[in-house]
Amino acid sequence: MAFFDIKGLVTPFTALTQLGKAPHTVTFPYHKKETAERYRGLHYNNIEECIGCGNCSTICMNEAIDMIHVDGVEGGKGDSGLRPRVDNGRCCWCALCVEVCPTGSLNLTKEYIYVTPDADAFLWTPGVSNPEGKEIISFNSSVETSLGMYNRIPMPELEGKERVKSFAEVMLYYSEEEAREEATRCISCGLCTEVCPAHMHIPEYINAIAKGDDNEAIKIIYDNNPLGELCGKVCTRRCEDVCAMQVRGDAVAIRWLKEYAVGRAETADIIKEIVNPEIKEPNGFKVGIVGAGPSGLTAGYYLALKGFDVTIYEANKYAGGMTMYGIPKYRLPMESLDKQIDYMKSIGVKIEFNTKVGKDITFDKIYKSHDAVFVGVGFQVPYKMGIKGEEAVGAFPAVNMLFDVNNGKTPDIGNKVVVIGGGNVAIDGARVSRRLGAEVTIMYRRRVVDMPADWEEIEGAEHEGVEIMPQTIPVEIITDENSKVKAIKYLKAEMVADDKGGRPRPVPIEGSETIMEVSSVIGAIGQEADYSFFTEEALKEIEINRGRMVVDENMMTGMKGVFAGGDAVNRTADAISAIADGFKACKSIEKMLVK
Amino acid sequence: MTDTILDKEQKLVQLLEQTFKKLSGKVVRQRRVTVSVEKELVPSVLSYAKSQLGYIHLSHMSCVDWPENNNFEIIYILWSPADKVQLFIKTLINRENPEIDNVDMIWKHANTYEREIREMYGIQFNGLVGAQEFILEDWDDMPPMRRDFDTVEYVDDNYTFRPGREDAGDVREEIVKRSGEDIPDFAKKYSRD
Amino acid sequence: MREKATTLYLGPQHPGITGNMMIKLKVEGDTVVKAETHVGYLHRGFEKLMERRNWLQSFTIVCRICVPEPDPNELNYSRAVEEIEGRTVPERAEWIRTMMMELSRLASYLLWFGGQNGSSGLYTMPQWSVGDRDYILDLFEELTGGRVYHMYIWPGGVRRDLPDGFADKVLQTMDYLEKRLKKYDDLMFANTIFQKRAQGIGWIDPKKAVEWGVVGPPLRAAGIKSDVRIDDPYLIYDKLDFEVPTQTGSDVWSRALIRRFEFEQSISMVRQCIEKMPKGEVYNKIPNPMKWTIPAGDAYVKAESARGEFGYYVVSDGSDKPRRVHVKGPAYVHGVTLLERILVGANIADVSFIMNSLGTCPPEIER
Amino acid sequence: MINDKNSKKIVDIIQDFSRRHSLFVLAYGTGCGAIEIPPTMTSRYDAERFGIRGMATPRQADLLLITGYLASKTLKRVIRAYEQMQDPKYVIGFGSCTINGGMYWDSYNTIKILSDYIPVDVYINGCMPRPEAVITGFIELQNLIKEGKANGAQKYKENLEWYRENQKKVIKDWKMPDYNW
Repeated sequence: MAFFDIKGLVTPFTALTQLGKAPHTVTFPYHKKETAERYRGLHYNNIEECIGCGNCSTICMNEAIDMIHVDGVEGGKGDSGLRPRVDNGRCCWCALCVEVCPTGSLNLTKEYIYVTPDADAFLWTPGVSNPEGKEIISFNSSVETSLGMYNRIPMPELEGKERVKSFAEVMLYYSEEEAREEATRCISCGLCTEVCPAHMHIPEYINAIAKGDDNEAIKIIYDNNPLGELCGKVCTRRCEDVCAMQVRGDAVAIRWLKEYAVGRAETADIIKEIVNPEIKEPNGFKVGIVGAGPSGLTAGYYLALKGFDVTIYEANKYAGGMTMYGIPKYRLPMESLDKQIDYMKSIGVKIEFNTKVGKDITFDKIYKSHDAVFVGVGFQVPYKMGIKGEEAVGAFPAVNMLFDVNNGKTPDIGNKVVVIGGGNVAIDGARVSRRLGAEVTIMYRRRVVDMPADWEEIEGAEHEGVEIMPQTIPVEIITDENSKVKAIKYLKAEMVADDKGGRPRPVPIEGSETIMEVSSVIGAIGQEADYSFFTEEALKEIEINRGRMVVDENMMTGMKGVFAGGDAVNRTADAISAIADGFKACKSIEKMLVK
Repeated sequence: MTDTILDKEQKLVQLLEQTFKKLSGKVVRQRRVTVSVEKELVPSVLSYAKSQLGYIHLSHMSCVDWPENNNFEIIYILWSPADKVQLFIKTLINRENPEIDNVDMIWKHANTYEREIREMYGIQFNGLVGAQEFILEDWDDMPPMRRDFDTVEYVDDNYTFRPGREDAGDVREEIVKRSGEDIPDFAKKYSRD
Repeated sequence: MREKATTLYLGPQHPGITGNMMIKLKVEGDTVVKAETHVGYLHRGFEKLMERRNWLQSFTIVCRICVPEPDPNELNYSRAVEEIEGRTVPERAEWIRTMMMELSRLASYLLWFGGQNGSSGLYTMPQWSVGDRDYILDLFEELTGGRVYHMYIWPGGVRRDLPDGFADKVLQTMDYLEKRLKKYDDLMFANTIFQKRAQGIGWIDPKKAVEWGVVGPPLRAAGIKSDVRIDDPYLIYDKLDFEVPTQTGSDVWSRALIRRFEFEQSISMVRQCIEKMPKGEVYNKIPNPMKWTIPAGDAYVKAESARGEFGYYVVSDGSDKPRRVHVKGPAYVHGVTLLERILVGANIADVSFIMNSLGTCPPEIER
Repeated sequence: MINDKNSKKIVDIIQDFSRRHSLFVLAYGTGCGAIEIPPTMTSRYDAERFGIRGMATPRQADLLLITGYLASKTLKRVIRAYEQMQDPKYVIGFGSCTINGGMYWDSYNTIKILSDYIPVDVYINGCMPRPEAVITGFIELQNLIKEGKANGAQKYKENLEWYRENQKKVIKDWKMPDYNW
């Protein structure tokens, strides 16, 4: 081998051949070598895209990232108003913060030189300290590469064809495994709790589910919502609209996880055993509640826990209010509600059924015999459609039909139904009609995207074969000689941008009149409350503004000791707001009477 | 995995169990066998494995602290170049007065491991030669690798951090402040830390 | 007449010492009669820190354990976690990992060439080899986003796929390095001065080598064909065509030759990886890292780093954080007991030379 | 010596010029950052262009690079080395760890704020800093020397008590002379 040669003394001198060659030196700072496309340099955060979820701060094991207030960032729904600040005296440029950023606003840039004699200058607010960083973003994350779990675990549900055959529940709900996996997706930022009217402890119970502590999850849910299962099935879940994951993917299925958790407790006894609430000694105060809807039940439950003597007066045979009578059973089965109400009874809530205030008992009597009264009457009286022929046989409001169907009756709707409206009630009416065997068309004035109903509901309706006719304005119901509905006349509409910047409004297209033969017309354009049960003296003190009772910040009406909540007070008209009202009223009543 | 593939692993377990009465072993997977022995037996099992079974290479030696069971687990990982099997020999020693026999006459480099474990866990190796101080210098606290040694507490006591970061907020607290939510104590352990 | 023994402290601040450690020498004349290594100057308590970090957070810290060669750390940690959890890795990721490992071996050898010659006074060699190593670091930067700390191999696969045109750049660099290797031969391996300097010193008794825990190039230089890549194949090494060179000298010179021949093998392996790499996914996504738990269990995984068997012993107790991560670097056995042994009888001037030949890397001794 | 103001200034200018173009770095790799020093010093980035090169002993070195974290055991040796260095002497803190603990912020064995123990003239941020950043740091130091602001050593002498107190908090067994210039 050449290695042991005498040549060995000569060959090293071949290094001299390098003499004439140009050096490969990077002559920094005169010439800068471009850094790589995915170089991990200083942070850049797009302040507008960032929602302040703080996930970057959580993943950082160096505790280099603080969430701070930044000038010009206010925060609001789905935005905590905080922005990350990196302590470069801690950062190790591992870019895990980039990998877990749910919005993709946090990135690393190609810039890396940060030299100064001042050690306190290493606090770096990405995006504020380096607005120019936007141009030199290098290490970023996409939905594919990010560690965020952007895809929701699909919810098993019945086939559209199967569904219309019966009132069986459509959603089959998560299995344990699916729920655990879905719960794992949550990054526990808590942005959702702000928009939840009841401010439920969402990250906490989801985390409990993820860890397999279902009972703890149930306990956390019952902390400020005694109707967890109801919410799990029919909540309008505004929380999911602001979920950090929905910025780039699907929101965490908060509602279904809640339904999973509370669904573990199969009977009222089990709920009681798990929640094991602390029931205080009776304090001698009596509270009367008008209406066993969500707000009344909630107020009743928490008041009972605090030792009040609670009686709820309910006009109908069952408790639950609109959730009992206005929501079809394929969404909220009777047993589920019964279970929750049985549980409430078991901790001492008394409910007087078939007792309509104003008829069976006067409001005055309730007011006088109780220390405080909570009014949670809700909206039951449907609005009139205000079109010709509305009084015809076969034209009726959706809530009435839902009430009948939920009471076990089968209304005669014929084989071709038109539902007017675009809210959840309209969809319910349509899907119930489908189950009764009719062809269904929904007429809505605006576009499908404008429909206030949940997208899942709309999708569900479409799967079941409901036809949706957007931008359609009904003008007249045509009747036959027996004043029975025969056809409906409607106009097509076009959307015109609103000058004042509001949402576009529909304007009828002239000459687009069409007539469609139908057997029934179901109106679902909203409801209002019935205040006839109030005595005149009460009405003098209780202010009613545009159909709603006016309450102060303690949920108290103008009449001392009379509190109100639910649909008859707030504008959002959903179960969770009613529950929140009930909870709040309970606290106020306690404050007024006990403290 | 069929049984034939695990032949040599099972044979090893059998052989060891026959030789040492108080030894239980199991085949974890292909090429990996774990046996548990009492600490008195460790030197004899190790030298038997080395001289008779061909496990001539000590890959690793480690210690795990299990305060909930009040013991330390010492692990010897042997490797046989002929069999190509990893043999884990595990033994438990009491946490109160931890001591175990030194094995550095079987493998010289066990000395390094034992000095480290002695320093980091406070386990005495009977007959171990070597300076008491190995990695740490003038250490006056509990051996740092024990689970009950809290490094953050130690850092807070002995070092300072640069000021200027006190204005940091917490997202959950910020939201709670704005919404007026009241998180019960039993739920707090599920909050993000 | 017997000369009086003097105590000589070599390090921790000494230009010839690789890394920050100290050797307390007892010398008679300029012959070492007793050596005692003192480590701990770089102890950061990684294993304690990892008990506080969750499974993903720990991944960013492991590469800091050995600075000249961070990739085996990332690989071993990831493989240990995968083994306990039972997570599979896409095939393409396995190929990319193998390529990373071989590139890192090349970078490490280049640094070693520089260090070995730097400690013997041949200063041209570090200028060349460390300068050339930078081209590999450029590749790393392109692929991972970092020059030194790549944080690229993580549980479940690798972080990103190869960027466009990366394969060509790798092949170009390999061609360049192959060309340069000839120059290194001229300057270093064929250099009579280096040969004379390296032959016969730092001798390890081949009969005792296994018992002393010797691994990697020093063990192969002692004539024992031992390499984790063939003994316990991991990644896709069983699909690659390569040889494990052995020597019989068991001295510094043999160790240098082993590295030189392995350098060629690694170049060829990187080329094979580029050629045969299948298409497909590179990452089997882990769940939300903050809620990621690993079932209880333990695993010892090992990989052949540029300096020998690199082992990770990882224990999970079923929670979201590791119970115990214990790292065994090759320098852990080489740098303490072995070094103390083979320095006896050496010349003072050869101490750092011998130390270098074992690839002593203090940060992985004390972690 | 020369008392005339103008000529003193010229001497200073010449002195500073020589100082900043012959920064000899003490070859002491105290932490991970040491791995980017060889590339900086060798052919690819070639810091010798700026008169920067390694020096074997503290007594001949002008510049102490603290390349990252310092274990408390190393701190003792670093102080020793720093105090042995002859004036003028400068310190560069290298990487996050020297500023606020870096990724070892919760480690029981590393110091968190380097400037509590020895004065630091320039910080280079990064984990670890690239050779370009290292060179930028050197240039920054040269500028500071030019402006006369690199007076860490002066500060150390003036506030020795304070530094000692901090040092002794970490170094439990202080077996060193009180000051070894």
